[in-house]
Amino acid sequence: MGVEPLFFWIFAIGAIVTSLSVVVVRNPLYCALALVVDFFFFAGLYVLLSAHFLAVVQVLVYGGAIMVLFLFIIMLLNLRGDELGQMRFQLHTALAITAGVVLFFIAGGAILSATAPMDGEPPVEGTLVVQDDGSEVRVQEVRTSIPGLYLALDEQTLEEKYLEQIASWERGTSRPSDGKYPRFNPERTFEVPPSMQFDPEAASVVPGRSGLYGTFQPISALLVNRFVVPFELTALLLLAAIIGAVIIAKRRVT
Amino acid sequence: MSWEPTLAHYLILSAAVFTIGMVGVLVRRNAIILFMSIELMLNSVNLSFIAFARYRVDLDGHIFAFFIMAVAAAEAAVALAIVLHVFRHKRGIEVDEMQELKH
Amino acid sequence: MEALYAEQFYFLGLIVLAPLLGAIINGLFGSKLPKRVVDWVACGAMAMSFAFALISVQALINNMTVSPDGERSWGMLTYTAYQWIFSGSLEAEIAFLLDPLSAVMVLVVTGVGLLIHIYSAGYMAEDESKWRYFAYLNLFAFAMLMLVLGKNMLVTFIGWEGVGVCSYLLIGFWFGDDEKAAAGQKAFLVNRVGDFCFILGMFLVFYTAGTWDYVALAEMSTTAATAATLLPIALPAGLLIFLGCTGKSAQIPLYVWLPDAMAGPTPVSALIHAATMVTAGVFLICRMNWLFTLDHRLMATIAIVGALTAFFAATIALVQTDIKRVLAYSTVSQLGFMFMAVGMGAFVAAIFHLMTHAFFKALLFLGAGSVIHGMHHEQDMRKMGGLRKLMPYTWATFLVATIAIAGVPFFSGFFSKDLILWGAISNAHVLTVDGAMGMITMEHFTSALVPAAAGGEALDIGRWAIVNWVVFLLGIMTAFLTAFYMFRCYFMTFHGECRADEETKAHIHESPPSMLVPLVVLAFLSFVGGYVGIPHFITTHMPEGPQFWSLLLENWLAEVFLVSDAYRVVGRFGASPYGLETLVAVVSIAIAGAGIGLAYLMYVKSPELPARVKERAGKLYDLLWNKYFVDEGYDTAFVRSTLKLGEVSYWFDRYIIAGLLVGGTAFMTKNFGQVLRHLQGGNVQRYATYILIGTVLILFAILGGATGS
Amino acid sequence: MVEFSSIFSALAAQPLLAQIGMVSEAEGSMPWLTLTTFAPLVGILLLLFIPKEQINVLRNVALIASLGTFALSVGIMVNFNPAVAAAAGDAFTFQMVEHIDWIPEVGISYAMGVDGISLWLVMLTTFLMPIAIWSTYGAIKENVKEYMVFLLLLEVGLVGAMLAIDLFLFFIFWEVVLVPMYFIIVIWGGAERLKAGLTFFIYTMTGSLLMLTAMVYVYFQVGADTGVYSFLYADMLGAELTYEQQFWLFAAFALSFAIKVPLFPFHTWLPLAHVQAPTAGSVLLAAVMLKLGTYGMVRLAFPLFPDAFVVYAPFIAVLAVIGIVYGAVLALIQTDVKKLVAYSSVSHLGFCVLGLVAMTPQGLAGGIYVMLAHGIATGGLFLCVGMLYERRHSKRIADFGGVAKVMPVFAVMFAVIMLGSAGLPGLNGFVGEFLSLMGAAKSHFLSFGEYNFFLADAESAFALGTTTTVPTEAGTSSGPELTAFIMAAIGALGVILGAAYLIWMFRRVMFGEVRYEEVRMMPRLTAREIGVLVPIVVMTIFMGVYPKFFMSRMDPSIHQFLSYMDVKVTEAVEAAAADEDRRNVYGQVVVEPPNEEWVPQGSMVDLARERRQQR
Repeated sequence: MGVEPLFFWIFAIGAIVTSLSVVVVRNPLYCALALVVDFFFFAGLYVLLSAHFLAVVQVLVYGGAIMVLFLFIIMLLNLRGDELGQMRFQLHTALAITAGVVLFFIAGGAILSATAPMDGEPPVEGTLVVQDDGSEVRVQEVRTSIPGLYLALDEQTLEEKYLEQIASWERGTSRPSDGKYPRFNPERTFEVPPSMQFDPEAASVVPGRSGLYGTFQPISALLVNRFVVPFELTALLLLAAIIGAVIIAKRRVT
Repeated sequence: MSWEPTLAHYLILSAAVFTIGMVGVLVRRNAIILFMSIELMLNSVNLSFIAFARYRVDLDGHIFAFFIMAVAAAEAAVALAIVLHVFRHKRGIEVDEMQELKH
Repeated sequence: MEALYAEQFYFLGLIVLAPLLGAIINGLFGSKLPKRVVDWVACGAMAMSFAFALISVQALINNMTVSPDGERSWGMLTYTAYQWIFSGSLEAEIAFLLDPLSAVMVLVVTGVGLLIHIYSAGYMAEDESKWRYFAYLNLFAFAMLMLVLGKNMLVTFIGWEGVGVCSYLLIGFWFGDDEKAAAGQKAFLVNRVGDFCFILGMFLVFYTAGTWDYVALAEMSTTAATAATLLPIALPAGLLIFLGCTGKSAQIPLYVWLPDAMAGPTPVSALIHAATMVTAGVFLICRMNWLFTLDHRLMATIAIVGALTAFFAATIALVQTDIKRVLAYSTVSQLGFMFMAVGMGAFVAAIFHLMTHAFFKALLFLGAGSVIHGMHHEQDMRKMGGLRKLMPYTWATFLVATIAIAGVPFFSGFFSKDLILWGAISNAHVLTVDGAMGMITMEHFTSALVPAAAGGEALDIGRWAIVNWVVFLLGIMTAFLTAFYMFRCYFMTFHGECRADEETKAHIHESPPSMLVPLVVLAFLSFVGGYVGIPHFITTHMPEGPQFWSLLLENWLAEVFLVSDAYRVVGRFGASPYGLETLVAVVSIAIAGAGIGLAYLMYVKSPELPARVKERAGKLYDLLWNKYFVDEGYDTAFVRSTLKLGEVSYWFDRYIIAGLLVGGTAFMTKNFGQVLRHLQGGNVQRYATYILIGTVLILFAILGGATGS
Repeated sequence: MVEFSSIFSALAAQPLLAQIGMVSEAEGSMPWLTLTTFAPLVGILLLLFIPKEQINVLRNVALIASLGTFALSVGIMVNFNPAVAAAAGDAFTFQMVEHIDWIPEVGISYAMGVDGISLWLVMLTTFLMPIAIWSTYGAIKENVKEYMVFLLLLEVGLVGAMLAIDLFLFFIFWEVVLVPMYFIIVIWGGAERLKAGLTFFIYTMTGSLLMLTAMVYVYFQVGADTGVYSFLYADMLGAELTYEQQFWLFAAFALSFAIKVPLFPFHTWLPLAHVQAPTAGSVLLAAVMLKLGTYGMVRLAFPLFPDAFVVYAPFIAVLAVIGIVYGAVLALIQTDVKKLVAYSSVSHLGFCVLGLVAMTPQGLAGGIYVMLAHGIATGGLFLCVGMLYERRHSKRIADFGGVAKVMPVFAVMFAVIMLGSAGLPGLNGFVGEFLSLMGAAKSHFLSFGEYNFFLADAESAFALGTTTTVPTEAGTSSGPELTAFIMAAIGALGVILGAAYLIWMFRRVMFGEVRYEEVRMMPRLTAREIGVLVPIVVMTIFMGVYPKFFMSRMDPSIHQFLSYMDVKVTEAVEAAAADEDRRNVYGQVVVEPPNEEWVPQGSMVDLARERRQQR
C-alpha cells in the first residue's frame, strides 16, 4: 500500500502542471504536446483508481486520436502563436481568473464538507483484512453523509465488495440503487447473463493480480447489457460527427 | 489532508484541472487552445467519475467516462472542422474577431 | 319724497347708472355716431346724473327731523341694487347710501363733472377719437359716484379701483405718444400700491368687525361694548387705509403720479386731478371718521403727513415753469391742507375746503386749458405773457380763481383755509387711548373724560400740543407760498408782454363760448362757495335764521361727524372761543397779501429779479427743480430692484430648478444607461465570464444562506 | 381575497354602453353626466368619416360637436339643485349620480356625480372648447383632422375627471387628459416642442404614478378595515389611517397635484409647455388642465387625509405665496408674451391654492372662483396672443408697438381681458383673488404649530384684535392669525405685481408709436376672431358684475365640505395633542353657514316652473 500515495502525488502534480502549461503557453504546438503528457498523467491516475480499461482507452482515444487531430490541424494551419503580443491585460481576463479561483475554492469546500466523515460519529473501524502477503490492512470504511460511499478502500476490499455486488445481482436482491435507476423495477430479479458468469479463478487478468474490478470484462458486459442503448447511440453520434466534419472541412469548389 | 489519496484528493484534483480548463476557455483567444482547454475540462470530469466509481465500488462511473470520451472525440472532430472552415475564410482564428452575429 | 323711500331710494341707483349708460353708448357706438351726438350723449348723461343728484339731495333735505333740543338730523337714504358677493359671514351688496356727507360730494362730483363735460366738448372738438374720450370720462364719473355713494367698503373699493383705471385710460388717452402712455401706467401702478394697502386695511376691519357696511360699522364704533373690539385695530387698519388714501389723493409717499398725470388732456386734469378723484382719500377718511378718531396717534400722523405734503409740494410749485405742473403741485399742496384738517379732527373744514378747492382748482385748470387751447398746446409759461387783452374772459375767470386760492378775504378760499388753520390750532384730540387700551369702556371716556374736557380745564394732553403748533406753522407757510406761486403763475401768463413766438402769437384767440360758460359758472361758484362757512366770530353776532345759513355746511354735516366732534375740544386757547379764530384770520390775510405783493414785485415790477434769485439760490433751485429727486429715488429703489429680482429669479428658475433638479435627474438616467451599454460588447468570452461570475454569485448566495442562517 | 383573473371576464360580461339605459340611479331621468362626458366621442366618430382634405367640413363638425357638448352641459347646470339636503357627515353630496359596477370583483365602478365645486369647472371646459376650436380656424392648416380629434378627446378627459366620483375612474380620466395634450404640443407646437412635450408628459406622469400608488394603498387599507374593497369616493373616505400613513399618502397626492397646479418648485414645465403649445392647446392647458390640480386637492387630498393636511397646510400656503410673488416677478421681466402669460398663470393659481388651504368659506369660494376667472381670463389672453402671433409670427414683445392704433377693436377687448386678469373690481379676476386673500387673512389654519419659529411670541404692534390665543409653551403666541395675515399681505403684493407686468406688457405691445412696417400692415380683426373674443369678454364682465349666479350654487357644497373638515380637523388636533411628540399642532376650520336667500332653493328648471305657475 505504501507506494501508492507517492504515485498519486506524482501524477496529480504532473497533471496540474501540464494542464497549466496548456493554458499558459503561447505556442499552440507546445500546448498540444503538454496536453498529450497531461493525458498520460490522467491515465496513470485511472490506473491508481483501478480503472485499468479506461486508462488504456484514455491513452488510445485521447492521446492517440484527438491529439493527433489537434496536431494535424495545428500543422495544417501552421499557427505560429502569432498572438504573442496580444496577451495584454484585459479586465475580463482578470475577472475570469478570479471567478475561476473562487469557483475552485467553493467546489473544494463543498467536496471537503461532503466527503468529511459525518460529524459526531467516529470513523467506523473497518474490518481487519489480512493481505495475502500476511500484512493486515485496516480497512477504513468511513461512511460519509452520502450513503454507500467509502472514503478509502484498498484493492483487496475493493475486489471483495465488487464480487459481493455481483453475487447480489445473481440473488436478485440487487443493492438498493436508491432510485439510481428508477425506471428499473427493483423487485424484478436480474439474472446475470451467461456472459457475465465469471469464474473468479479463471479471470486472472493482470499477471500477478487477480481482480475483476475495472477490467475490460465487466465493463464490456455492462456496456452490451444494461447500457446497450447509449452504446448504440454513441455509435450513431460518432457517425454523424465524422460526416459533419468531412462536410464542414471540405474545400468548397465553387 | 492525509497523504494517502482518498476520494477528496481526487475530487479536488479534478476540480483544479476543471478550473484551469475553464480559465483557459475564457482567457485564451486562440480557438485551438480553447478546444484543448475544453478537452481538459472533459478529462477532469472523467477523473471525478472514475474516482466516485472507485469509492462506490461500482462500474457505472467507468461506463459514463467511456461515453464522455466518445462524445469528446466527436466534438473535437467537428470543432476542428469548423475551425478549419473559419480559418479558410478569415485568415485568423481569434475568438473575439468572430463577431459577425453581434448585430 | 317722504321717508317712505328711505329704504329703497332708487334715485341713487339712477345717479350712478346714468354715466354708465352714457359710457356704454359712447363706448360701443361712439365711433359711428356723428360728433354732435357724442357730445350730447356724454353731457346729457352727466346732466341726468346731476339732476337725479339734485332730486336725491332734495329728498334728503325733506327727510329732516328736528330733535327736541333743536338738533336737526337728516338721516340717510339707502338703495340696495343686488347681492354682489355672499360667502359665509361676508354679505357684500351693491348698495348706495346718501347722507349729508355723500350729498355734498355727489353735488360736487356731478356739478363740476357736468361743467367739465361741457367744457371738454369744446376743448376736444377737433380730436377724432372724441367718442372714446367721452366714454372714458363718463366711465370715470360712474366709478367716482360708486366711490362716493358706496354703502360698504367693497362698493367704495370698486369705485376706488375703477377711478384708478379710468385715470389710467384718460391720462394715457393719447397713447400714440409712448411718454404719455408711460405716465398713465405710472398713475395706475402707484394707485395700485395704494389699493394694496387699502385691501389689507379692509381685511383687518372685516377680521374684527365682521362687516364692511358703513352704517353697521358706525353703529359698532359708537356703542360702548363693540367699540372696544375696534380699538386695537384702529391704528393698523387706519394707517393702512390712510396709505391707500395717500395713493389716491397724492400725498407724501405716493404723490409721484400726479405731476406726470398732466400728460392727459387738460379737462381730465381738471376733473380728475382737481375736483373729484384726488378728493377720494379725504372723503373716505371723513366717511370713516368714527374709526380714525379712535386712535390719536393715527390722527397725528395724518395731520403731520398732510402738513408736510402741503409745504413740500408748495416749495416745488415755486420753480415749475409748465403751467399745468404748477397747478398739479398746487393741488397736491391743497390736498395736504385737507389732510391736515382731517388729521386735526376738523372734518367739516376739510369737506368745506374740498368743495371750494374743487371749484377754483377746476376753474384754474380749465383756464389753463383754454390758454393752452388758444396757444396751440403751448404749456411753458416762459413762452406766455400778456394774454390779458387777447383772452379777456379767460383772464378774468383765472384771476378770480387765483384770488380765491390765495386766500384773499370775501373769496371762498379764504373761508375754508381759515377754518382749517383755526381747527389746526384749536382742536385737541381728547381720547388718550394709551391708557385706555381695552381697559376702559366707551361710556367711561364718553362720560368721564369728555365732560372734563368740555368743562374747560385742559386735560393732560400737553405733549400732543406740539403737533398742533407744527401743523399750524406749516399751514401758514404753505398759505404764503400758495399765494406767491399762484400769482407768479398768473402774472407770468397774463401780464407783461407776450413772449410767445410770432407764429403762435398771430392766432391767439379767445376760446369758444362752450368753453367760457363753464369758466364763468365756476368763477361765480369760487366766489359764492365760501359763504356757506363764514367764520364763527362773525356768525355769533348774527340772528338765528341767517346764522343757520351762514354756517350751513357745519350744521348740515354736524350729524355725520357727531362721534368725532365728541372727541374734540374746540377753542382750547384764549377766553372766548372765537377770539383765536379772528387772530388766525388776520394772520392769514396778512400772509396772503405778503405773498401777492412779493409775486407782483418779482414778476411785474422787476422781471429780472427771479433770474437773479435763481443763481443765488443755485443748488436749492436745482433741488426744487428736480422735485427733490423723488422720482429717481423711487425708480431705483422700487422699479429697478424688482426688475433685478426678476432677473435673478429667472436665472434661478432656469438653471437651478429646471437645470439642476429636473435636468439633473434626466442627466443621471441617461448616463446610467451608458454604463449598462458596455455589457453587450459582442465578445463571446466576455459573456461566458459574466455567466461564470453569475454562477459564483448565486453559489455564494446559496452557500451564504446555508452558512449564514 | 380577490382573484384578479376574473377581471377580464368581468370586462367582457358587462359591455359598458349596453347598460347605459339603467345607468343613473335617479328614476328614469336622463344620464346627463355620462352624455356630456362622452358626447365629444360622437364628434370624433363623425370626424373619422370625413376625408382629410375637407378642412372646413372637419372644423365645422368639430365645432358643432363641442357646441353640442356645451348644450348638454347646460342641461347639467339647469338640473343642478344647489339647495339639495346635505347628507350629514360626508364630505360632499353628489347630484345626478350615475353608478354601475364596472369591475365588481375589484370594486371599480363607473360612478359619476356633480356637486357645487365641480359643476362650474365642467361648464368652464365645455364653454371654452368651442371657442378654442373656433380659434383654430385661422391658425391650424395642416392635419386638421388629428388636431380636432385630439381636442375633443381632451375634452372627454377633462369633463370626465371633474365628474368622476370613483377614484379609479378619476385616475383613468386624469391620464386620458395627458395623451392628447402631449400630441397637441409635440405635433403642432413651436420650435423646441419635443423637449417641452416630453418634460410636460414625464413630469405629470411621475406625479400621477405617485398618486396611483397612494390610491391603491388606501384602497387596500379600506378593504382590510371594512371588508368591502371599493374605489368609490364615499367608501375611500371611510379609511381610518394613522397619522404616519396619512403623512406619506398626503405627500404623494399633494405632490402630483402640486405638479399639475403648478405650485412653486414644480412649475418649470409650464412655461416650456405653454410657449411651445399651439394657441388652442395652450388655452385649454392653462384654462382647464391646471384646474385639475387644484380641484384634485379640494376633492381628494384634503378630505382623505385631514390629520396630515393640518400639518401640511401652512407649508403649502407658503409655497403658494412664493408662487404668487415669484410668478409675478418672473412675468415682469419676460420678453416673450406667451411666457409672460404662462408665468402669470403660476401667479394666479398661487392665489387659488392660498384660498383653498385657508379653510374658510371665503377662502374656498375665492379659490374656486379664481379657477373659473383664471380660466376665462388666461384663455382670453392666450387667444389674443395667438391672434397677434398669427399676424406677426413673433411672440417677442419688442416686435410689437402701437397695435392699438392698427387694431382698435382688438385693443378694447384685449384691454378688458387684461384688466380682468389684473384683478380690477367689477371684472372677474377681482372677485376670486379678493375672496382668496380675505379668506387667507382670517384663516385659523395657517399656523406652523411647533415650527412657529419666526413668530413664536411675536408681541407685535399688530395685536390682531381678540385673537384666540394659542397655549404654546412659549407663552401665548399671537396666534395663527398673524401668520395668516402676513401670508395674505405678501399674497396681496401679487395684486400690485400682477397689475404691473400686465399693464407694462399692454403698454409695450399696444401703446406707443407704430415702429414696424409689419405692425402697420397687420389686418384688423376678422368677424370670426371677434366672435371668438366676444364670449370671453362678456363672461369676464358678467362674472365680475354678477358673481352671485356662480357663487350661490357653490356655497352649499363649500359649507358642507367645511363642516366635514371641521369635524375631521378637530379630531386630528385632539389626536395630535394626545401623542406627545406632536403636541403643538394647531388648526381650526372656520365654518359659517351660507345666507338663506342667497342660495337659490331648487334647480333652474324648478325655479322656472314655479315662476310660470305664479303667473
